[in-house]
Amino acid sequence: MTLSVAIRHQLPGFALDVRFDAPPGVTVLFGRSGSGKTSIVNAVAGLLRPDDGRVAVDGDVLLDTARNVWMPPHRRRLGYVFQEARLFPHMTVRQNLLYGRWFAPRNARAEDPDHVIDMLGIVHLLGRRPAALSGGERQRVAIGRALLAAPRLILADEPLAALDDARKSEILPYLERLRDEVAIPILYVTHSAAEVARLATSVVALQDGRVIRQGPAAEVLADPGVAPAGIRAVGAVLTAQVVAHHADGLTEVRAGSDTLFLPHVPQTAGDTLRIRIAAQEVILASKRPEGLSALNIVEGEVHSIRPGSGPGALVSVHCSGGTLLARVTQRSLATLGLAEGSKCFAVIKTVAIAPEDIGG
Amino acid sequence: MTLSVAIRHQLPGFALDVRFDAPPGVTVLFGRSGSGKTSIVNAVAGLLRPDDGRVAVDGDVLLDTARNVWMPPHRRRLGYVFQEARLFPHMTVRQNLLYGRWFAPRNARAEDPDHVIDMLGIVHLLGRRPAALSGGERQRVAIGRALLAAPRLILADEPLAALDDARKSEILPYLERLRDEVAIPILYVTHSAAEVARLATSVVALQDGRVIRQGPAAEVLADPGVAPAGIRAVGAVLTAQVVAHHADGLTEVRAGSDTLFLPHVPQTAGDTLRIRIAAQEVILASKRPEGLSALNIVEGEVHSIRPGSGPGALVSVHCSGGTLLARVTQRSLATLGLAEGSKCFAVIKTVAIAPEDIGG
Amino acid sequence: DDLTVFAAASLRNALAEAAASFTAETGTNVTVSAAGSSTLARQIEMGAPADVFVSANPGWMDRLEERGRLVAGTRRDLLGNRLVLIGNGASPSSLGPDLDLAAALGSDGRLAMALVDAVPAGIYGKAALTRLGQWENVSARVAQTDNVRAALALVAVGAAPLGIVYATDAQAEPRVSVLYRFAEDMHPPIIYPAAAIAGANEDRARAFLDHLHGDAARAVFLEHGFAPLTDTPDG
Amino acid sequence: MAEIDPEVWQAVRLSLKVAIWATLAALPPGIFVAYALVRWRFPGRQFLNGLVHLPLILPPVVTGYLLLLAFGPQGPAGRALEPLGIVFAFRWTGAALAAGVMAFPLLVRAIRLSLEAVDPKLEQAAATLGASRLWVALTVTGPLVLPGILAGAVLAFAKAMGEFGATITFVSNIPGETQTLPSAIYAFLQIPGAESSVVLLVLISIAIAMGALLVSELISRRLAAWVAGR
Amino acid sequence: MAEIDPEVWQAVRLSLKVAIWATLAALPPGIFVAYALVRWRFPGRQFLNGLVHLPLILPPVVTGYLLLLAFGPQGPAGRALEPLGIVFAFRWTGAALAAGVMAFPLLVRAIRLSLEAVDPKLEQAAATLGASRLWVALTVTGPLVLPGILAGAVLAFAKAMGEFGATITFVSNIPGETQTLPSAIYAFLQIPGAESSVVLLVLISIAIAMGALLVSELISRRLAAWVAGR
Ligand SMILES: Nc1ncnc2c1ncn2[C@@H]1O[C@H](COP(=O)(O)OP(=O)(O)OP(=O)(O)O)[C@@H](O)[C@H]1O
Ligand SMILES: Nc1ncnc2c1ncn2[C@@H]1O[C@H](COP(=O)(O)OP(=O)(O)OP(=O)(O)O)[C@@H](O)[C@H]1O
Ligand code: MOO
Ligand SMILES: [Mg+2]
Ligand SMILES: [Mg+2]
Repeated sequence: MTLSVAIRHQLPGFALDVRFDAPPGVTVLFGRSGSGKTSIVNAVAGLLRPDDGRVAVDGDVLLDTARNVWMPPHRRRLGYVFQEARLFPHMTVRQNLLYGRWFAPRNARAEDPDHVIDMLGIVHLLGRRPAALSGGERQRVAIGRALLAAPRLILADEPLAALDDARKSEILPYLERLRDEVAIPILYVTHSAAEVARLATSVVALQDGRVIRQGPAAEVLADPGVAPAGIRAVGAVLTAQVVAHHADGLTEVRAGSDTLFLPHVPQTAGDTLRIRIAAQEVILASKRPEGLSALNIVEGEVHSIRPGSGPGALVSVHCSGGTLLARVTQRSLATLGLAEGSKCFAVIKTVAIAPEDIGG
Repeated sequence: MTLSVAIRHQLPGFALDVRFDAPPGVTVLFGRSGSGKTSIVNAVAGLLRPDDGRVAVDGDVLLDTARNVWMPPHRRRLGYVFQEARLFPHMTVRQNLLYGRWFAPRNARAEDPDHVIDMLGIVHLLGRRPAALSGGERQRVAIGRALLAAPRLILADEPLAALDDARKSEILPYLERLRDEVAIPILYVTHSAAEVARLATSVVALQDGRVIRQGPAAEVLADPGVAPAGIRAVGAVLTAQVVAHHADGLTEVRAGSDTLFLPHVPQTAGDTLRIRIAAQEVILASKRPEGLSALNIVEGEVHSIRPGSGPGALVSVHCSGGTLLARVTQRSLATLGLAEGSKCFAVIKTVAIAPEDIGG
Repeated sequence: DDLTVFAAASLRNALAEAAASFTAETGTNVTVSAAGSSTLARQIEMGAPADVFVSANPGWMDRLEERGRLVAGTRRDLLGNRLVLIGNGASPSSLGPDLDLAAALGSDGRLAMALVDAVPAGIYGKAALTRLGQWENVSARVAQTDNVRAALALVAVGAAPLGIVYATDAQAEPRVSVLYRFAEDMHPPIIYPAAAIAGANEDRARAFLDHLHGDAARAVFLEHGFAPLTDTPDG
Repeated sequence: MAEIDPEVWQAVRLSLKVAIWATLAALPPGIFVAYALVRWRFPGRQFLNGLVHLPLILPPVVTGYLLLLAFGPQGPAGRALEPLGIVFAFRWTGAALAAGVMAFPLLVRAIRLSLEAVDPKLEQAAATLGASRLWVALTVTGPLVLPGILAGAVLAFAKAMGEFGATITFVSNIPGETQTLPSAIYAFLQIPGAESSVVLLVLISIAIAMGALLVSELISRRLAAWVAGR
Repeated sequence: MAEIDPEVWQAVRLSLKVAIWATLAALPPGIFVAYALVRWRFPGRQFLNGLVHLPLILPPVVTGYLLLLAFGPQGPAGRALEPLGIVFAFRWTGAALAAGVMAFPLLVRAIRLSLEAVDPKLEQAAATLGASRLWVALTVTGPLVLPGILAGAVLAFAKAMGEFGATITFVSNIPGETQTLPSAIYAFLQIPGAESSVVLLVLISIAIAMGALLVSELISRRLAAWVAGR
């Protein structure tokens, strides 16, 4: 299923004008505060009626101002995790969670409530009212409520912003599973580069109500021109295959002809992984380094060097498993004598590949 | 000024029992969702009346249940940035921002509104009502409102959670300035290790309503036992002095007898910096590596090795500028033959030291 | 089966007693609905299930008669009443026929009366005062109430020094004293006519009317201060 | 104190019956009209709003008279309903109708105020979860306006207990059928020497209404806490 | 249609004056009492609540009679206020007092409902910014309950325009001083054949009240939008 969105809407002091397609998987809306992310999500949900536009899920038209089509929100069958939880204050957590199920079609593919409740760590809260929850607890219930509505489209507006890292890393695999097992589009707003890298199938970068860049996650993230992401978000996504799990807790994967070691991942041998390697975590060397604690050393060729406005430069390195990005100082490049076409080695720390940067 | 907090409070299903002192500077409350952070902040603000406890700012007792002292919130003179913005819906952004000034004592040290508005990037929003703001915009106005109330104590509950990195890095230096220039305690709730490292003077780590660790930031962050922080938050904080700014955009600093290069920092030569170096971003080598793009190579001695539950181990390395932490795989340690007492070299990428990890 | 009597509010208790003796005699239950005559008349006009109507003034009965709601030949004047000037303790003990009401009211006293153009007691009072040549002097000082009992209350609680009410009202209120009894010829006769209403129970209604004109009922009315009239049925 | 007339107890029972039925019967249309006034934009909205307020603006006697004209045995509504077995004229049902009509504006206003305070964001959230407008109204809006409905019902009950002018004008003052407490009080007020009965009836009125108020306050506190989830 | 008597215009002017003053004068105590009932816990709270509702529960005539007992020339309040130059008996001020008292429960309920809907979190936020309870009430709570105050004022005005029983019992019917529209209407209703005058006066009443309603709806819509910041 593909979600296609084309919206034009004028607010006093803000104009939204976007057009993009969200393929199955997670499409991340990325952009600075006030760039129009929530507005887009609201338009898809039917909570904002744009001046002009068309929103469709495959053949199913949710909105088409030209043909005067507008499907009311309750028939769109979405799971919307709002930026502010919006729980029903008069219902218990359990009632909130199960609310959407009343209205879901009988035959809809539904998540297992127990499983979702468990994953979100809210089992002890089921009997409480939202007023007696902490900020993060509220947000988790909101996520659960949306997931359990058996939606055919998930909209999530910074769903994990209020959560701690540990909680995030319990929820992220679940979202990945949703993305991969269920071919429904997920429109996901986040400021976190790690979430983008880990979840995004495609990325739509916004600025002042306009799309400045869109495309598959790997491409967009490798583009240093995507200013709103912030320099730290730049990184490459390698696709790799699990080779084996080792006794010392490392997983061996193969990306092209290169072997990499990662902290243990749950996937089994043969599975395909997406690994985000942030540009700033790659060290380049002119000759194969020895005696280093970094286990992953990949040979490649410098493809391009883009000097930044500061002391750094972004170097893209073609290696057998794909293209890696490395941010190094211009001073180092000069010292090492690296230029386009140079042969080089990229050093990647195993532990620098965070669990949230590896996705199934 | 020091804030001292001792609170015991029972909620159905949750018991809060904490005691800590917050010295001038930023005290970060750190802990998983639902661990009691907001409850503590509310008790300090006077919005939660604990069953038992004492809260004092230096000699000024805000609460003392033993002596039946309770100062009403409006006389506590706090700037509270709430987890949910809580802007006044019937006032414009400008009126919201200036609300606290009406009540501030004439002689109170007040921030300059124009400066704060500028820093928060909300000048174009001044005439709007909160209902016409995006989530992040709302949060920024809430920060401004608290800052402009001329408070003698700042309480900030995840103030930057809804903001993008770029916006964060505009606000963080401002908070640092506040921390350093004005000797008021700031109680700061965050899940972000980067914010902790950058801002925290001291850290109070919470779990299930209890303090599990508290102390100066450098100490607590270097403690791998601080589970709630998540493994990725572990890192060491080095104190260094600015030596010079180089033409290529790098700043040279000295930590003990070691020289490090950082991306340009605004401080001038002679100033003292705090640099957080995340353990996972340090590579260890058994002999001085050569031909690497990493500019910073520091000699040291392995002080301790703590194997983790996974494939990694946390190695603390004494070097002349302080203690560094490195997370490496146990496999690498074996390969390199590193053990307690070994001499080693720590490799730190210049660009891996993010702007938000360097604070004045 | 039963009989419903619509009666001017001030007759409620007296009629209830008279009805009790009727019930004792005939076994017919009587229900008395007491309200303002105008209200009751309009309701009867609109088809209220009344069998007998006792009005506090002839005007409303006339109207029902015009509209053919009465059983022809049953209308009879049942009771009379007297109009009196009352005061409370603070008022002069009595006034002669040459009374000067304006002076008696003092500088800012009010004369309590029922609505002088709408409610019978007020209409009679205004007529009497006009006859006595006093109306011009006091018309601006009159506090008009929606019914005569409210005028009585104004005097009783001392809000107004003087008032004009029925003798029956004055008799029941210990806090007021009668200062002057208006001669009966100073105003149109105060008459409470009674009649049977066209409908299902005409025979029983006639019987009840006869009962009201009978001796037992007369005694009851006298006891309550009314003056039973001894007219013969008209027509 | 005067001996308590059986008629007094009859009036008490009748008043309670009338007030309870008036309140209950006014609730559904009151909720509907309040909802329509707040949530729908339709031609005649202002007219409906005015109509609802009419019983407040007009002297009660006029309202009663208009009811008599419409629902009396000769009135168009009265004649239309009679074949259906629905008769208001000079019945306790008519007293309830009069009380309900008089209480209606109070009920509608209270519900309107509560409705206007419901956060539309919660209703939106329910809609995205698949709830149709009706379901949103039943499961979200409804429970959230319950305190307003209760407040309106209390006002309506109190008003219905105290209603006099419209009732006596519309259905007269027939003991056991339409003689409510206020009508009885009025009747006693007209009778020379019946003051003690008036005092008794007034005290009974106050006692009943205060009891209802107290209960309603208790419920309302719980309800508010429940709705706010505290 | 009957020619329009100058007395009619007098009654119209007087009714307007009485209703406006009743509403204005009832507002401050209404706001205060609503605030006290919602926000304070004090002994006698339920008693105050009952007292406020009393005019609704009692037949208006009884309320008027009680006012007469208290504020009449011989009443304790009347005597106490007289030296201060405050006289209610037989004055338009008394009509306003009666109307205000009768409208009071409506006013208080409306404000209470709005007050209960104000998010205490906003008040807390104001307190942390240094606003004392009074300032919070003035700058946050107050503006947020404005729609409720307006709704209450509209109800009160409508009620004051229609009030009859208490007014005529307390201050009687003195043309030009206390003869309000409802009193005039009542008087005409007592006269056989005066229906056309009744119709005229009723139409005037309705016109005035509808005008006020319309204006209030407009203001209220703006106010609600303003308060919600939309
Ligand atoms: N009224 C209440 N009744 C019962 N438990 C409550 C109540 N309010 C809060 N709690 C519980 O108290 C605990 C602490 O809440 P608090 O809001 O302080 O958490 P927090 O650390 O701020 O979490 P978060 O990061 O999610 O905002 C939570 O487990 C919450 O469920
Ligand atoms: N009612 C309104 N009137 C005028 N401008 C509005 C209104 N609502 C939103 N805006 C503006 O529209 C822009 C987009 O808002 P939106 O909520 O979509 O931003 P966002 O990308 O979700 O931001 P954030 O990350 O801060 O939540 C913002 O600049 C906001 O100020
Ligand atoms: O890390 Mo560098 O990349 O020292 O220049
Ligand atoms: Mg947003
Ligand atoms: Mg919290």
